[in-house]
Amino acid sequence: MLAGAAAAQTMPFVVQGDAIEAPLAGLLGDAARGGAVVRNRESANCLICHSIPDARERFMGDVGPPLEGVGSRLSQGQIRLRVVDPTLLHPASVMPAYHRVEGFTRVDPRFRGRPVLTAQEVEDVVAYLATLR
Amino acid sequence: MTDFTARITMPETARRGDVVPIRVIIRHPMEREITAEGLTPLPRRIIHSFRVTYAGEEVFRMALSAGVTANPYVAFTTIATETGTLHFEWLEDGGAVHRREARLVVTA
Amino acid sequence: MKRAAAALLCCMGLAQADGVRPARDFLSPELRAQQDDPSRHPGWLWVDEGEALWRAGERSCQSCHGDVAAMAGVAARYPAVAADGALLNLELRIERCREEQQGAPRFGYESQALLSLTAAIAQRSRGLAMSVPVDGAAAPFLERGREFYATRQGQLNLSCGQCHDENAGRRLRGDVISSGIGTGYPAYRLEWNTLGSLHRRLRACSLGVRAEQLPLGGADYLALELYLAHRARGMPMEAPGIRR
Amino acid sequence: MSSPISPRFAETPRRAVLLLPLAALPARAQEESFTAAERALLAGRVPVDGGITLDIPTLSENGNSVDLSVRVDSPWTLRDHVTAIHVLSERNPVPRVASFHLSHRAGRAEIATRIRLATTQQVTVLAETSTGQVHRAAREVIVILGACVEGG
Repeated sequence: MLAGAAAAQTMPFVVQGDAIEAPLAGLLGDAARGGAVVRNRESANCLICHSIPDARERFMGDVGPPLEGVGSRLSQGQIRLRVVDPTLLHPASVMPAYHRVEGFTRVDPRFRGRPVLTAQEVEDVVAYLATLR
Repeated sequence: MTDFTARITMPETARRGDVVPIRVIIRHPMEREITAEGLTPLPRRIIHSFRVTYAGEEVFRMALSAGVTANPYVAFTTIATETGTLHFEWLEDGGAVHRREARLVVTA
Repeated sequence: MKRAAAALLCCMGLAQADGVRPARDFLSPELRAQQDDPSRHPGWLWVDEGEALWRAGERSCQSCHGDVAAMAGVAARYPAVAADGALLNLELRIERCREEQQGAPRFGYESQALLSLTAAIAQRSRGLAMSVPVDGAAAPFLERGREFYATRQGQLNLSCGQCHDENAGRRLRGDVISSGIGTGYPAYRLEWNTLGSLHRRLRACSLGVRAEQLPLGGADYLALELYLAHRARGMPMEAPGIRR
Repeated sequence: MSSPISPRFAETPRRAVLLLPLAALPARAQEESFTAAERALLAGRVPVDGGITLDIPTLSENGNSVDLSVRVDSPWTLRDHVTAIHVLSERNPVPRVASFHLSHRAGRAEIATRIRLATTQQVTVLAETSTGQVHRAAREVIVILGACVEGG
């Protein structure tokens, strides 16, 4: 990855197979905080495309697969890779990369050089998704 | 082109005793009051009343709040009693009055 | 036999190679009914205003073109390349007419006057099939538009096609993804509470994927508009549309 | 909204900020003002359920514009006809959305308009007759996107 000021907010990671085994920057995720990030319409906005098993949430999207059971289907490392940058797995993936700042086109200046989620938020989301068994 | 504009849809003629449907759309932003902290406060500016007379007699009146959709639409009815003019009158916050009229020819 | 032929025609009309469907197919029954009923459609306030502008002044639009009814079919062929090689959509064609034929200043993109005149002219093509010329001078613009459409953009790194081709009909939260064609513009959008242009809508798309919002009437959105019109070939014009 | 991916940024400041006042209003306060508004309109009368056809979509795509039509059964005589129809909202900043006053010359009680709904809520209609009766009807409307949110 390119270094520099723009990349300063993303943390380095190592891909092994289809997973990033080590938590970003060695951070510990918090499932409760992660649940809030997943529901937040201003940042990750996961529910615009995915559904979670929560009857209080109305009008969840169906562009991506339902997240119910994702914690059984995938390991934490596999989830981490898919949140950080799903195009590493499927170049044509419709899902955005949530922890990447390089290689984009025409980014709105307000978002330039910033990942959608910080390393801590990624770890929180991973911890939350792992609980969806 | 901030001028008030109105679109009135109703038949030109009707038989005496018919119940005539009237539909009206006007162009107006129905601006709500803004009071939130850190923002330039703005007063409410809406059409708050709409009144219709037919041959001099009131047949319909509506009180509107900021809960009515921008570019308000309203449908109502009136009995065709005699050939005459319907006067439509809208009152806006700040005192402006807008008026339109339409003629209804009533046959026996 | 007759029924089979009709069914085949119907399929040919609706199911294009890339699965594009008319914009109205993605509206609720309530909004579709509203779009079809001028007595309930606020967009007609702008159509009325545009028809008045058409007739207004000494060197009016009408003094050259005749009644606005003569504009039937015109909007279905725009954007189009002008004699000097510039790609013009309906809005910019009107602006050019203002300057060159009427000797008047431009109305300005997204001004109420320009929206009104555009709506009045576009409305005369309602129900007619989109058919923009894309050969000759238009070809390079079409390519530019096609490339823009296919390019992943913004912090969310999405191309137009990833939503409007691959996922049309699916839901983003409670909203259905349409085929992304501009046949209803200028449209009365509930979210805006007013009539707006296709380019205003495209700026909202750019915002949605956190990409740069490009200028109204600029070269990128113009080329994209041509590509969208070509994608929508055969689809009925719906302007003025009602949109969420 | 068709592009709700990042709704916080908006084209015009005025529209953007409209999100704030509504979001800031506590639900309790709105319910109380709704109750007070309904009580004032009833003026001690006990409403009768029925007699009203309230047509409003159960699911609204955008709270900026929700179609509403009301028809009230009435013998429609000089002595007994509908004189007023009131539309009340439970969770809008202003509970009294609109009131329609009909004279005998309206011919029947049939009105339609479009209203703003800040969020999912119940819409209540009261109809007053010239004999002093009040009819009441209410319907729940699920709002996918509330009024006052602008996403560009």
